[in-house]
Amino acid sequence: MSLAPIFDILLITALLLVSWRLLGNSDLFQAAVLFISFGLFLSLAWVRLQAPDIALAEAAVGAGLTGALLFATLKIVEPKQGRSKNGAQPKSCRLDRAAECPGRMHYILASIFVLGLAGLLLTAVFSLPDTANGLAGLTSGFLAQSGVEHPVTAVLLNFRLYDTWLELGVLLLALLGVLGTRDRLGPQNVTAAQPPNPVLSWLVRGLAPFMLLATVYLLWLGDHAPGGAFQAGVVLAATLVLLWLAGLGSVVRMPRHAWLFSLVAGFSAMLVLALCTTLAPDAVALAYPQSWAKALILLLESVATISIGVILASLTVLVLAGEGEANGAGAAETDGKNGM
Amino acid sequence: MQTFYLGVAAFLLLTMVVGLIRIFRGPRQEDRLMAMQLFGTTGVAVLLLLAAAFDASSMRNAALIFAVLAVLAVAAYARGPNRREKEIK
Amino acid sequence: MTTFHLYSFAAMLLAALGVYGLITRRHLLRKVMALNIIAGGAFLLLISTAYRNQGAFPDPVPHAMVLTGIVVAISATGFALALIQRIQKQLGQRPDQEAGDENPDQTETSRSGP
Amino acid sequence: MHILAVLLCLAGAFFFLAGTAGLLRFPDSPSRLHALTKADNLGLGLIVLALVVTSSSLAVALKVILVWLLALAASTSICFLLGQSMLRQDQRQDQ
Repeated sequence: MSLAPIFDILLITALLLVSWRLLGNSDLFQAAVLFISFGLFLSLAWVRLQAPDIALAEAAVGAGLTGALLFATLKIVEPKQGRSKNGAQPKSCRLDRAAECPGRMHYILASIFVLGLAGLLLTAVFSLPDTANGLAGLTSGFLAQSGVEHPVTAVLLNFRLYDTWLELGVLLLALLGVLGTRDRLGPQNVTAAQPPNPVLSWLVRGLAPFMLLATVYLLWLGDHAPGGAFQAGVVLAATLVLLWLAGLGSVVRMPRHAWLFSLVAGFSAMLVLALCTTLAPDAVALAYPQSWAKALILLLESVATISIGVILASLTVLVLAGEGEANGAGAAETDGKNGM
Repeated sequence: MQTFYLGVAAFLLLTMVVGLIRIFRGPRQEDRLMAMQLFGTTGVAVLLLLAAAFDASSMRNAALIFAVLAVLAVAAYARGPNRREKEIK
Repeated sequence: MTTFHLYSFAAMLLAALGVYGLITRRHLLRKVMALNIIAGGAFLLLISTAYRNQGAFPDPVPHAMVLTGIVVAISATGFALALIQRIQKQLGQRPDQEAGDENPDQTETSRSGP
Repeated sequence: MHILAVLLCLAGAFFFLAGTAGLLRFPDSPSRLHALTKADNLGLGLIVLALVVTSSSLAVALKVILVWLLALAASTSICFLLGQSMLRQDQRQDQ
């Protein structure tokens, strides 16, 4: 296996080169494309480091959702970019606005700070021992009691369930934040600005069943192999966004009650579980009885998948639709707009 | 055979690194997206090869998702001008 | 130099590069990307430690943390981008405003790294 | 069996190399798009074939083929979308 270091060095070169150019060059569109490539190289790194769970999630997030979010925002924030045939001319700091440019001092100070930081991190990284066991031993010791066979799922849905629970809360908060920047209360009736491309609709019509199947498959895999609620949820979100882009039914056509229900389902399911486990005699919060573990985990995972998928899809669709349509098709929705 | 697969994967990774030049140079936005699309396909090939080398079937699932979801970014790009853009013009 | 050291070294460089970008780049979109690069560095460090801590399987706890981290990062990015769109709207239709809507980043790549 | 897989793999790698070379060397965007669509689909196809030949089970072989088919459909549509977007911009600029 003497080829592995070559692979590693190439991968690391690619990661560093991409992030360098991403922050350094002047064309924002190029930066967006590089950012997607960054996600791609990262997921190769996850595979190399034997973290297939993360590679699955990164494949959907890095290659799909992030790219869509960035391109949509670029279209709104920099509408003139990409218009010209030869690409946007890079703009440097103009002389008449020199005061606005970060001065040389700014760069020198930043460099000193970052070099110091890098030095500290370097000593920290190289003082780490070559071998350690971490929590791998502990996890494998208790794996039999967790109700599932896949260690990552056991950690997420059993040993550190509160992490997963609060993480769903963070997702909900992010969606609330996005809704706060919009004059609407949900993604209902947000339409794609242009009539959808027929080829895209045709493709998505073909792909969507596969993707939904993949969602269920990943969810089912979760208890014995890499897969589970997060990966399935992210794939579901990407599928829903793709459906919206193709002008087919998606989160925008969900009935409002169903939409709200699927948003909070994951979080509240775990809340109910927390309440039940706390109120039961001689029980620890969020520690469920071993005999029920497998069924409970499967139930929680299914609910969490739907929540993650719908929250992320709504968030992405809202960002993709931009501000422009607040007075358009969704006008009826804006009656009770939140006071800003 | 494992070493061979790993070698081919490393070679494909090398072509990706070289292909980055097209993203740097452009000049058109579509050129950059084309390079990205080539990266996506090459990435799928690398994932499949690594899955064979490490004998890990979950990597094939990652390759599957990779193959399909590359469409998402390009579809978002090709969505056509939106309302705000027309206003500015 | 083990695989663990190689990747954690790269993770460290990525994080430092991201911090530098976060400080010196002025465009908000690029700041968001810089934040994501920092996150990528942190994830890479965690996963390389997981790769080191191998028993029967790589340490699953960092894996679980990064998995939640990726999903949190994408939702935070979505929120940040929505905020940027809002800032753009608030600044009005004048495309020559200072904050979010122009791109006064430096052209020289020579200055863009530690 | 192994020799066949090795040959297929090498051929696939060659097509990826050709695709990258075309992407870098061809003078204009449409011809680059043309080169790309051929090269990457063929390259992936050959590598998939090599993996099918050496695969341990039928399920693995079928999954690898499924990946190839999905990648084929996706990349064809991506190339169509990109070509259309280029055409639209050119027309807008000619006006």
